[in-house]
Amino acid sequence: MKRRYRHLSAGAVSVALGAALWHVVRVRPTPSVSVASLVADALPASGVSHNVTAVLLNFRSYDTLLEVAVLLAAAVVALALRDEPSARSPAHVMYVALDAFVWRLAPLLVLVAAYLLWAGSTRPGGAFQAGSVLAGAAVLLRLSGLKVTAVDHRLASRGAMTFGLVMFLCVAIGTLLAGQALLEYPAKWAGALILLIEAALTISIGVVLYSLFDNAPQARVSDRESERQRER
Amino acid sequence: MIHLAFDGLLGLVLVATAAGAMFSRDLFRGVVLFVVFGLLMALAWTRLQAPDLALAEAAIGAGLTGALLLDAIGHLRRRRRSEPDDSSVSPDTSA
Amino acid sequence: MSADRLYAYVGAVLVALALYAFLVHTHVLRRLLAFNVMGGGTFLILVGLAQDGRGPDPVPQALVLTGIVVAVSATALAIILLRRWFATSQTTSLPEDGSS
Amino acid sequence: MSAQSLLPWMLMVPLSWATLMVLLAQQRDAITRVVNVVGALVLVGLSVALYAGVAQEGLAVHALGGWSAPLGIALRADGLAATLVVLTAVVSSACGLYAMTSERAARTNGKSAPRYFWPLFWLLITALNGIWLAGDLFNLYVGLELLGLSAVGLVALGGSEASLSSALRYLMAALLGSLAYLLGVALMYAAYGTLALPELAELITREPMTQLAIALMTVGLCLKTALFPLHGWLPPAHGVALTPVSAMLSALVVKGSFYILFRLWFEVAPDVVTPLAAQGLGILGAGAVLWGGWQALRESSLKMLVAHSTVAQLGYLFIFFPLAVGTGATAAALATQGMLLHVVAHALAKSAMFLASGTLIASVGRGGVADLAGVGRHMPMSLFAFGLAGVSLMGLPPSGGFNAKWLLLQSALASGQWFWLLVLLGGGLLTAGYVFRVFRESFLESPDDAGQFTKTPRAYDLFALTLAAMSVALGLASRAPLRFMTNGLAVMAGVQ
Amino acid sequence: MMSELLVLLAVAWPLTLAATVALRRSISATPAWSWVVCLAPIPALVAAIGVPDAVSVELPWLLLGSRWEIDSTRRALLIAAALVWLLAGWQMRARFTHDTHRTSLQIGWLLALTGNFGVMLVHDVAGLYAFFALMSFSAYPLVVLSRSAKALAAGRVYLAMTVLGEVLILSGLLIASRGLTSPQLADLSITLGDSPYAAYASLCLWTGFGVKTAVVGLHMWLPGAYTHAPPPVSAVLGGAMINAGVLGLLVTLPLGAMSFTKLGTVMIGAGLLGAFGAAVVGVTQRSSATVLGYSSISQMGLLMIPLGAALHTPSIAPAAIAAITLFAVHHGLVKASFFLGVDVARQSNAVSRRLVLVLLLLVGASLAGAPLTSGAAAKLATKYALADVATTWPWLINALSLAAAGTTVLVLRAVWCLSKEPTNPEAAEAGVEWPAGWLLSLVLVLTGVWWLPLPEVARAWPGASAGDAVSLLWPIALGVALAGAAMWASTQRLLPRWQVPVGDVLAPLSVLGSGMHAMVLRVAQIAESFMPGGAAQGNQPGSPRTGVVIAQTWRDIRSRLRVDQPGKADATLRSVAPIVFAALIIVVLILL
Amino acid sequence: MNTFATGSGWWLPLAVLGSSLVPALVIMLLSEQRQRTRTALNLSAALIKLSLVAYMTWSVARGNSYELRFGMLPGVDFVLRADAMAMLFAGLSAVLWLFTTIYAIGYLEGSPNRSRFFGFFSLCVASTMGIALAGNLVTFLVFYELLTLSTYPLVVHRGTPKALKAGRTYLRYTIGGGAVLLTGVALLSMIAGDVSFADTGALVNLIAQDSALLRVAFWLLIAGLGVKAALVPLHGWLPVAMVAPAPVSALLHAVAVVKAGAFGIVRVVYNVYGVETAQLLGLLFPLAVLASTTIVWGSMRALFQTEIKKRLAYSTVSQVSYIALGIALFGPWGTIGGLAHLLHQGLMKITLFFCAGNYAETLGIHDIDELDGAGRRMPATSVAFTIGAFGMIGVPPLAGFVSKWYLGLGALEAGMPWVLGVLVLSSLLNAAYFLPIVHRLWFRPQAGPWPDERSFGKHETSRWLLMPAVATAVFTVGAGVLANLPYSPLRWAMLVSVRVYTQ
Repeated sequence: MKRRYRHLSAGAVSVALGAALWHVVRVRPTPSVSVASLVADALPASGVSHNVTAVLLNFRSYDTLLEVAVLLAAAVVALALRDEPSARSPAHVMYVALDAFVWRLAPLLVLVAAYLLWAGSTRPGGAFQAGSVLAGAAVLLRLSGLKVTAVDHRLASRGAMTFGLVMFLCVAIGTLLAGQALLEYPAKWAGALILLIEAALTISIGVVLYSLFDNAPQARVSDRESERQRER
Repeated sequence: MIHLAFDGLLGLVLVATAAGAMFSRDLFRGVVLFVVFGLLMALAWTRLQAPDLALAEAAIGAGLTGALLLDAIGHLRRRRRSEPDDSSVSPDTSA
Repeated sequence: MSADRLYAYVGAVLVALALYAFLVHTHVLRRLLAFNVMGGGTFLILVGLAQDGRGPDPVPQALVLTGIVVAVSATALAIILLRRWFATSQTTSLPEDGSS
Repeated sequence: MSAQSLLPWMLMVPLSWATLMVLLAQQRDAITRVVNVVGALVLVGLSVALYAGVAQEGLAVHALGGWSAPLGIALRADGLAATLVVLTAVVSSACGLYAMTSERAARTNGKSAPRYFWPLFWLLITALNGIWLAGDLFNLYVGLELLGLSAVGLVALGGSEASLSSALRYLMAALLGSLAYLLGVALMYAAYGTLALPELAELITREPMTQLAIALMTVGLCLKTALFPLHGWLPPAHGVALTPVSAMLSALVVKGSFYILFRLWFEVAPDVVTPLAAQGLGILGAGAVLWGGWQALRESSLKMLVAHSTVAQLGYLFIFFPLAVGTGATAAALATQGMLLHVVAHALAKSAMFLASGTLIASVGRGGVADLAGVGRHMPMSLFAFGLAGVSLMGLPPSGGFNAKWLLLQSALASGQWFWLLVLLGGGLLTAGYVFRVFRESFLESPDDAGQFTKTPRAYDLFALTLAAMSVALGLASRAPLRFMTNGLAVMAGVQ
Repeated sequence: MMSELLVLLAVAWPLTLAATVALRRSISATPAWSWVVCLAPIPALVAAIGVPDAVSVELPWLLLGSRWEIDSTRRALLIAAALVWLLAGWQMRARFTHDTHRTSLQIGWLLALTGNFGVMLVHDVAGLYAFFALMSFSAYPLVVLSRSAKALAAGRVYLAMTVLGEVLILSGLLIASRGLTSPQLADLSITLGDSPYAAYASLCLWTGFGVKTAVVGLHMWLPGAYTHAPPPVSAVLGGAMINAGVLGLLVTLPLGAMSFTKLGTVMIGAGLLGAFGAAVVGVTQRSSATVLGYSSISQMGLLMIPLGAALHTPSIAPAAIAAITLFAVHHGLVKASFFLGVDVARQSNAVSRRLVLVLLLLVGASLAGAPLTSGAAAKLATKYALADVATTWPWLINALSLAAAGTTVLVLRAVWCLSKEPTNPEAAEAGVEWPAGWLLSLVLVLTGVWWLPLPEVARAWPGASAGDAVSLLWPIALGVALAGAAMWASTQRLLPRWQVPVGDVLAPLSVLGSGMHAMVLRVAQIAESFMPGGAAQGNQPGSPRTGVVIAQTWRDIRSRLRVDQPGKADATLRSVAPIVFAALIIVVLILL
Repeated sequence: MNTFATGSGWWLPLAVLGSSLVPALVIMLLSEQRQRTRTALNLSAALIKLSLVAYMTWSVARGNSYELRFGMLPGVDFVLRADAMAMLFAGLSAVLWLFTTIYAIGYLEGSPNRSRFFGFFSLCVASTMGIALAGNLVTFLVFYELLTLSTYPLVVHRGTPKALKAGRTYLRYTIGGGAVLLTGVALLSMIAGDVSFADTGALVNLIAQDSALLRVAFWLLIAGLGVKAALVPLHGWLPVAMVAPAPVSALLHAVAVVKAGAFGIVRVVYNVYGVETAQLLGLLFPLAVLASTTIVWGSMRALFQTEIKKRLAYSTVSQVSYIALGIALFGPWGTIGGLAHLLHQGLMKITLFFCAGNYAETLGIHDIDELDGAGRRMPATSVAFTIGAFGMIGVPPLAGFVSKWYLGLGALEAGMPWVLGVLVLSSLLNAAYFLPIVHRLWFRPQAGPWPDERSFGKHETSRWLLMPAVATAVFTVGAGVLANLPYSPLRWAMLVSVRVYTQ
């Protein structure tokens, strides 16, 4: 009874939302302001030639900064909830068959990541894509049972996780100290600074995304044994 | 025109995979469908002339999220006792 | 109808569908799936509607990129919490308390 | 430094400290402590400087990256934002110092304190300041997410099983809320092609898309503000978290989303929102006041009681809407003043109350209200702080809470909406009910005497008392802060 | 200066003595101190005799502003009062030293005395009221000196009626002072003149002071109090304090200023009723003190007649005032002497008792108004004063004469009872102390009328006609005859041995009041059950439902109307309740 | 409107407030063992306050007034002002506080939680002072509520379930009343703005347009104030609150709480509405009826109580309404009576409570029928009690008589002679419930051993306990006997009454 009620009300809400969205998509007004053209106008001064990257790391770099902070928040929580070493089960082997494939794929992925990072300033690609590819490579390695360095409480891990943010902050504070607005790059240095930030971010994003995977809590050994007994 | 047909088809498939991902009885299948959904989204982004998003979606949305979910599923499924199905109503977020 | 608007429609459908899923499911992973689908739908609406009839717009694309990263962070965080929670409670749904 | 150039520092400082704290996480206690204290001092100092600057110069705008909106993002600080920045600095400093004290106490008792508390703590402040100062809808979204994730993380740090489920529940709500908000942002961008608040405010017109966008954002933000009946996630989250975290969550975090809602309704889209919708929000607020109060009255755990109280107190904030939308200029102005004062007073009082509750629980060793018997004799100061905070929450004079309620009452009278008067008064009575319930238990002289109470650091009481005293002192001098806060708000335009 | 000091000292001296006892209780046991207490009225006496009329002491800081002064009426009454106090004190000396409750006795004595003198000195409203209250309340310890159950019961009634009297006086004074800017008594009748409430004020004042002067209907306290108090106390009650009431009436009622025909008539009626009724009830009594008490009621009834007449016909006021003063002084001295005699008799052995009885008959003769006594002077003065109203009530003077027959019977009855009363064995064995006080009082009673500073009419005797003498004598003769007949009848057992309960109307009132008490209690309970938080505060555990309470109430009242049995509730309260009830009725009557 | 009023001596009201506020905070921080410090602090604070108040009273009598004003809320000022009316109450509180403090020091000797007790005790007095000196309704409300809060810990001080239950009842009433009062004040503020107390009222101009609302506001205010003033049917908390320690009862009944309510009614009628406005609006007559009902009802209930303190409590219910009654009697005499009674009742009732406390502390007596013969054992206490009781009955020359006298005159002047009947009835009832106690004290033999006797050597009880009782008894006598001296309560009430009528 209650369940049906729940489904009904959820359905009603969803249908209403869907219909409303459908309606407004249908009757959408045309905006008077076009930021796209503003971006196009300002692109030359941004230090990069790819507009999305320009928006991400120059025009709206503040968003990106906060976004990196969001990522860091998740990573920190993951780290905080990481199992104690004693409670961690050894890396489990699930997809053994992938092993050989992955072993060859991983270096390739690193290369792809480097390319993406570098390409970001002129064409599609950038720190996020590159970082996630990096992380993906690490995850693949991990899934295939290979030992990848754990992203744990060591300073190195934490350093790697925060590296991008530190860089970003350094640039940001540097601009402030230089008497500019926040993240207002000097015209000459804009491209270089963006690349610097992106490079650092790539590493950090890769590490962080991987850490989110790596730090997911594992079953406790004792739990698992009791589980087995229960299954029998 | 052909583009629009393709777009329409892609839209339909997107909706279908999404529905499958969310409503399939088997969670594992749902996650796999979600990965497919992510890849189709990447395709959609290219159709929307957003290659950056396509890349990101493929790598993050489909790849990483998929991996996370799959790992979690493996973890949970191995440990699952009696999965409380949806009949146990939990109001959680009060939504 | 432009492709952009079409994808916006798709987004609307996805959002509605995902909302329903989010509301009716109690399994946290299913909810996360719904969340991600909803996110996808939202992004489609954002980009689709913004670009509809005006060509590619880097701003919404950048926004979506940020959104994707945020979504993955949130998803990862949720999964971590879920796994921790599961380790102690052995359930994948949230407990019912009398408070709501 | 001028206010304008101070603005980015309000973000850079906490963010830097967050990063620093990640790096310092495994360091010795003393270093962490020194760094944190310095951080708190810097933060408070800068906040006050910003306040002074805004007071002197008026609205401060900082175009980030040198790109002015709508291309870039701007940070904006008017009186309200500056006040909230100071509030954040003060409350979070007190909570931080409390946390530091409790960490130290835990260490000396051989227990471990939660790791990675400090990065999340500073990230939370970053997010809060980001929200107060934001001038861009999407930026607000990112801020909301940062706020939500770091808050969820802090809740999860509680370490207990309940803290995990509460965190998860909180996260689910936060995600849904953010998505609803984001959907609204998407529609707004689609409709107006810009995300900058001032531009939007000028462009905005009443049409379906805008209305849907506002509705979606409102729903999302209400969910995040735990408006009844979407409040289910709040009590467990605020109830089980670490004491200073609970304090910050109840005092500041829920206000973040409410702040956005306020800006949205009264700065961005005053012509889009309807009195009917406002009445709806008001009714839900009334529901929150009564239901939250009732739940608090029945609650058996002390911190949960305080958490339910937050639900109820947030309800007052929503009663503001029907008083300010569609009513006369005077009523709206009064309501705005009342609401803003309530935001501040509640933040101070609730954080004090949580800190005091935490101290009491630490002393008793158990968290039940009924376990407090006899604590009155051993923890008079904590109880006093609790009481002072309670005064403000109950809306008894002299306190910020009273002044807020007074203004809301006046507004209800001025707009002829008697119904809200009853809610305001009824809510006050319920509050008195649960606050004094705690006192009743505490004053009970238990026959089995002493010994069972743990000694707690005296500094605990200092922080709680300071916050509570500020909340009460606000009652004696709220005219100046109010004038400052409301200066330049659109809703006040008819009056000032 | 000296005079002023004396006036103050008349009051201040006994007050100081009272304070001394209160602070140093040990002093009360010393014999020397008993002399000091006994002689406390001396300053007042000296002042009354020595201070000239014109002396006035202004004390603006006292109360609402006070003025003390002695005029002719006051002088007469003050002298009589001081003498009575002095002689009674003399008689009390042994008790002062040896009584178990000597401290409260001494304090009560001194304070009552203070109040009594104060009443006779002050000229302002608040002062009068204050001293009157002081006197009335302070007499309570004297009444209950023996602490016997009966004395305590009588004390309760006394107290309750005193309170009633106080509030009536307060109401009367308030109404009379309406709009009054000066607190002086002399101005009272002036403001009263244009007051719409003048009659109410007078009624209140009459009934208020009437409690003290035992106006019929308000007299129920008197017989009991006189009976159970030690006789010297009864002497001051009936000889001195009663006159404070008389003075109160004289100075507060607008005598001579206004005419209240209705009220005057009522007063005369009440006076006659008291005079004869008390005689009838009195003869059925068995204790000499009770009989004397009824005699006082009777005498005061007589006194009400000229008072009522003066209110009725303002023109006779001066003569009436003089007559009343004389009457009061006479009655005070005689009654005091009688009571002192009773005291002496009770402590005497059989032989000396006969002598005492004979002497008391002499006193009784004065009371009955035998020629050449003060009683005769008083009665004649009254008759002269009433001469002018004889046209309205031609029978009034005869009625007055007839009343003397009743008095005679009462006197004889009192002496008879006294002769039958058992002697106090211890006292009798010890032999009575030389009853100097009483003997002096005898002298005073028999000769005082010739030399005391009394109103001029007192000296009218030598010029009185033979008719007057006859009119004085026949009632006495009638009384003696009646008494003889009654005695004969009683020896033949022709008369029922029936006694009106002491305090007559008190008994039925008590039963009624007890019922009222129960009802009030229940009503209160019912009402409380409707009050918010009522259940939390009631005495009884739980708050019964209204219907149940009402049913209980009815049962309760019925059972109480049948038997007045002491319940669990505070006994004191219960016995006060009937009086409260009586008071309520009176108040309601007044307000109507 | 915004800044500090800088008239000379603006700091005086603040100093009066501070003289108990600061000690309150300091005492609360003192450790339990620092008894000497605490006592010294308490007494010196009381004396400082007394001298400050005395100076101000003297100065106010000469026509000065002190005011402190600053903006508290938009449209609302925080105003402390020492006018004649304020000094009436402030003077009472200052005098009685001294005695109560002394008494409390003796009473609580050796009991736990003294720091808390004295802390809140001082806070309570600070609130009372605030109530006295409040210069407008909102400021009044501030301190009125503060009083509720600071008395609660005192009521539940003993920490027994019974005390806590009483505390709960107390709160239910007072917080509820506070809410109603708040509504009233808010409503009035909406009609009339920030209403400062003025000698002859502030609302006369509004009668024409807003009379209905003004009436509603008036009754809301009275209902809110009536809770503390224990007007029937809002009096239920008072007898229950008797579980508190004796000095607290004394404070509740004589100085702080009930007086705050009564004083509030005074302020509302005279200084907010203005007595003539109130009369025009027809508000006084119902108020008189209400007060009369309370007077009779309280006395009736007192009659049936068997516990000393409960009887006294109901007596308070009755007696405090004399104040309201006096106010409701239009005309200067009624005003004088009511205001004088504000002071007189305080003196008398505090004496009675001190004595009740003495009996309880020295002999363990709580019930009336245990009092038999206590007069011999504790003569000084009993004399004080007797004086208090007779004063309450209204027997001259004690204080109660003076107020009753003026009330009676006022009733006649106001054309309400039935009030005289109420006074008479009440006096009778007062006598009926007080005289039996007095009788038991003095005229009954001791029935058996005292329930719980403590010995104090050759003294009847501790000097700390005895001294205040005797002192207030002396004041009770003095206020009556010397009623006509300058600075007597009566004369001060006259001074005030001159100012509240326009002609």
